[in-house]
Amino acid sequence: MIRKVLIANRGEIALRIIRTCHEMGLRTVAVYSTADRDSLHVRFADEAVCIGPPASRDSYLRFDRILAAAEVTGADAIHPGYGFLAENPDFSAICEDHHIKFIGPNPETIRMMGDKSLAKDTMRDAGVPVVPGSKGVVTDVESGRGIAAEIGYPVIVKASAGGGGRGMRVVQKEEEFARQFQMASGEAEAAFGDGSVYVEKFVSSPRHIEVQVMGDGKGRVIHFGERECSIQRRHQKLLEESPSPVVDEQLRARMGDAAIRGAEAVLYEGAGTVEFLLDASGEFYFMEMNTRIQVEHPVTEEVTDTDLIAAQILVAMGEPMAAADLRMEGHAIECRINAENPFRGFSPSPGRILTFHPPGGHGVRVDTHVYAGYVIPPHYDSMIAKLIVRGANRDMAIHKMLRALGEFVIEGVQTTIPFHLQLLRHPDFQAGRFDTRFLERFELQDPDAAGS
Amino acid sequence: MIRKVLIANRGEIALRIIRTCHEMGLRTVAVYSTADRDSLHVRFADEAVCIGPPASRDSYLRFDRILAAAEVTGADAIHPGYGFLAENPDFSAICEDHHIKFIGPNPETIRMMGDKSLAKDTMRDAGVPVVPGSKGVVTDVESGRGIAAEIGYPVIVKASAGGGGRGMRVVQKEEEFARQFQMASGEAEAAFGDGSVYVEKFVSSPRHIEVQVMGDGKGRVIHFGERECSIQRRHQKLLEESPSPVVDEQLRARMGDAAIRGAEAVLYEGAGTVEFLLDASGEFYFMEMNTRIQVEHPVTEEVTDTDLIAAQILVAMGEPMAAADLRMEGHAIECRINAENPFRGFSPSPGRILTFHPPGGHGVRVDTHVYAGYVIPPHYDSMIAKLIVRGANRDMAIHKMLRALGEFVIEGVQTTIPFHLQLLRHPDFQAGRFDTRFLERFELQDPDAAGS
Amino acid sequence: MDLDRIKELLRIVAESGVSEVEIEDGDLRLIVRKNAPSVTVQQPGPAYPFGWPPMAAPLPVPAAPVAYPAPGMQAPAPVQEPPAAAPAAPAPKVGTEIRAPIVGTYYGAPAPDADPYVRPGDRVKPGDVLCIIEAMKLMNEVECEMSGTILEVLVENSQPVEFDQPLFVIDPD
Amino acid sequence: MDLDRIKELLRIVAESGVSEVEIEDGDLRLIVRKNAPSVTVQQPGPAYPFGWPPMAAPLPVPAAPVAYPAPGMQAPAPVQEPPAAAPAAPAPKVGTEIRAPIVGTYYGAPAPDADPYVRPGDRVKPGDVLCIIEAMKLMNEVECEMSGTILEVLVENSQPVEFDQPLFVIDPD
Repeated sequence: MIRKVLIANRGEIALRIIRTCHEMGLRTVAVYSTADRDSLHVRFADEAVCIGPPASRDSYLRFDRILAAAEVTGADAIHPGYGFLAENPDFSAICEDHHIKFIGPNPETIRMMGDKSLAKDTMRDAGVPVVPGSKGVVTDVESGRGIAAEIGYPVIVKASAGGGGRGMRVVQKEEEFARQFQMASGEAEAAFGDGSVYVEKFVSSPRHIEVQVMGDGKGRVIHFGERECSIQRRHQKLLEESPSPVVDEQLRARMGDAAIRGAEAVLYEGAGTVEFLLDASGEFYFMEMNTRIQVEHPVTEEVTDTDLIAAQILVAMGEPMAAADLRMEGHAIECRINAENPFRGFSPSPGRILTFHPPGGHGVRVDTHVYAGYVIPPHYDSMIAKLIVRGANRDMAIHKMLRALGEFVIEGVQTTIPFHLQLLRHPDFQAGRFDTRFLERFELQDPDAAGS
Repeated sequence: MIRKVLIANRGEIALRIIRTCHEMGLRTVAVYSTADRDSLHVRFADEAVCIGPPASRDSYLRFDRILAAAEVTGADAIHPGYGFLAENPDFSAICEDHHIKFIGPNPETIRMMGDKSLAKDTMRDAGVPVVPGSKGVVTDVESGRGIAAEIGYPVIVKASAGGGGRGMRVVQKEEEFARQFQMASGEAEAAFGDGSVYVEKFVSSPRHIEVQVMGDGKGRVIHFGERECSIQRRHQKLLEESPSPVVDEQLRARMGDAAIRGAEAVLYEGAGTVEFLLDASGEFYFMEMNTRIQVEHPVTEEVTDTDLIAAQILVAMGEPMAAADLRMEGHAIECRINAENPFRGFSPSPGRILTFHPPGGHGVRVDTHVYAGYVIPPHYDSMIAKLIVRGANRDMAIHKMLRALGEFVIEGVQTTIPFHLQLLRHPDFQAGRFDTRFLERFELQDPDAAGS
Repeated sequence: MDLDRIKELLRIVAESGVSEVEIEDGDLRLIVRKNAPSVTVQQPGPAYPFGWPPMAAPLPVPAAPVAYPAPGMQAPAPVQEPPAAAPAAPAPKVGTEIRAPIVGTYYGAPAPDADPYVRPGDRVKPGDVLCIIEAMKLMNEVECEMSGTILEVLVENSQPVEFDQPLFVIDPD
Repeated sequence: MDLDRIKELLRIVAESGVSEVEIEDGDLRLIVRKNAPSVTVQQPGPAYPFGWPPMAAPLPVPAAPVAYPAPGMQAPAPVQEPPAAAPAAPAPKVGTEIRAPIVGTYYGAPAPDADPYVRPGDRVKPGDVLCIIEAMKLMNEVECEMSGTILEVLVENSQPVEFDQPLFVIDPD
């Protein structure tokens, strides 16, 4: 039984978890760095423990300090949120060693899914479609070139340990292969200390569609439908929605089945996300599996009428999952409100929030840890709020989001609100015509530059 | 076709209506008194017209000024909200005369339902259960006493034109009848300029249960289930929920059928509420019909997944209502956050709001027109926000509300938040054991007086 | 620049077919933008919950709001500031404002081709008609309540006026 | 009164069976209240959406939050203010604070029956052990980094301490 949960995170997700814990009658412990003393997750937790200075490596990433905080407060479970230690197999293992329930998968699953080659092999073996490519890592140019010739150009060379676009190169033709291969490997070495790469078919005009799953750790997995996350800037998602405008009942069933097969194969426990690339012909390929709750989980909650954090905790408590049919109703959209200046290359805009007035009313949800007077620390990511709306269909959700964004007043820092307003008014967005490279073509109109 | 809607109201309901209008692509016109220049309904409307000084009788109650505002802005419909002119048959009639669509029933329906005797007769004739009592008004003590003897004591003497508890007297035995009758009639004369009263059976331990209906004006009416509104202080509702903890499927079907019968009998158009008294034995009696949207409509929206304001507008546009089965899911609660001091007899607490931080997250909705820095004018009612939550069942909704109330920060004025926190923790409330007189027995603990 | 000028500007932009207008006038900068063209979104499933029929036409995207200068929440910018305070208007002569007693349409003259009731420089006394405000098909004469000299007429013929809106500036005797 | 005293107080109240404790100390007023007894709500229908089984037990009502003084949002009251600034604590002598380098449980002595490492008035020099902080079953010795005189010991034996929490006040040479 879980009675007290330590949340090993900060910001909106820490507050999100605290809220559900309190609704479930669980006690909560917040941990925080000295830069986060005034954050709402500290204020609203039952107890709060300062664990270190602002730098994440000395606070939110320190196993020992977080576990010591759990010990002194008597917490019997740790929720890692997303980011920080959420996908660190060693942290999951050390929690196990200390008989503190890690709310998430076991270390082996995290490790396996964190290794892209191994994850792909596992999924392929479970019958999940994967992008044709090298089996495992490729260490030399020659064997890489052979594989590329086999699967046909264009191909992509990707760091095994990668993420965020680093160590990732598209090769259009054979002549370029050697040079691009070496650059990808070099970048991977520099960024991750691990130069191993793999080679696979490059999917053009792909959409990023991900399936939310939940497993009981004993081989049963259910899914909660898909999220459309193709609106990305440099691999950073900015807007997500559910359902996807291009996924129909049949495709949803196929993708859901594939996600369940993959997760069942690893006896998946807790919430996870199976990410797919969907090409223009309707074929989809496994990309990777995230073994944690995602930033964008609320859109799934809104259309499936679920509390995914509560579900995570119930699974961690060993509550059995009953069989249930997926029921998605309506359409939900999430806009990430970041303290960034969209007209200056989305450069961070930390500082003090002078005015903060969130939108409200019918179908509007705001998840945020900030308030008027809050100082956004420069040490962490720039997301300050998630604005989620739900409408009867996509069209109505778009209109509701435009209405809600128009009401959202944040003064003192620049935000991505003007970006979202323009995006939501774009005819191609409204028509659902976009892929993961849409934002590369999207031209943001700077109102301050309009007259020049 | 409606293209531009003037909202003849203020506060949260004006903003509520503006939001849905914008989501439907309709233009909006706010009207406001000079006391409401800084209100959000003025800010967020497409156009805003000042119609008079602070006193309602010189601004929000002035037909001519509101219609002139509609004329100069080219509005083709008027939404009256609740209160003010919402149930004024003459205003509905004058809108008709000026070819401006009044979003609500026609003048005859409003007039008929506004006359309690006539409303009751109409409902009785339509087969809706009514409390046994006089047919029509009773003008002299003797005939009143005769009727009372027939239906049996206790009886209640009520003003025909009444409301808010004035002109209303319970008579326990025959000896008291003459005196109480004369006092009720006198109060009615003084308060409403109309001393006519009626006499009916007094229902003890009643619950106030109301059914939300929507009619197309052509004889079709659908219902959206019930709301439990028994938590009242001096006939002022403070907390509402849907479904009622004591209404099961069968009772819901019976009450819904009765409400539909009554509304169909008057060819009801638009949103309306049929209020019933439910006694301890499960019998229910028609009380009155409100021919407008209610303050507490969001709890119905949350459990039936509807936008009732949008539905009102669609009906007003002549869109046909399709047949649909009622589907209620989960449980919703609304707390009215008033600028009142619950520890000083709920005395009004107008003034400047210094800090305003509404709760957010999963299942939480806030409808409000205020913000940090807003000055609550002393001229109007004291409600400053509605906090609505939805949970999978009543227990979870209560916990969610406790969590949300605990996060709600309002500084500068006193509010009803401490009252709601205590109410929601009360064992009888949690068990659903209450009637309309529950708050008379409820003992509020003043924390400032705890140590004295 | 007062609200009514902004309204007028909006109407002109709406009718013009032009998609964007920007005006700079002293310190004030006003940008008016019309909608991006609305697109029909192909969407399966019910258009309206609880058994409502699909909408006949796709919902238009709401118009971009007018960019009023700096609408802070703490101290909201007065949207209907009298023109005297707006930087775009010429500084008015010192005097007393005569404000609209009702909402309606302003007429400065008894008939379209007639001379105006008053012009700047005119002497007025109590009881003199200053203008007409039409509301609900009724012509309401606005009478002067003091003696003095009209310094300025602040509104234009057939312009809508709201309650308390300044109409004239008068230099009282 | 610092956070840790509040924590301790909370623990004591929780274990005591008492439902409410109120403490006044100078300007500070602290009220700790335990739950109203939780009641089983009879509720038809699913207890958890998406096919989850009903909860085994009714959810307890969360405890009333501790009444920290005046938690304004604009400038949140520092909940973990060092005791030096709290009105309840006696005004400390001027000096330098030595703060906890890690989270854990504080021990002022090497063993339960041993003398404390330092007492107020003791002279210390760099390298002297001041206390032990236990974290994850490891005893971490906290060494002094300066020479001086201990003025005050701010925490009690086996009390949890957090990062940056003041442990001692020292008067450096």
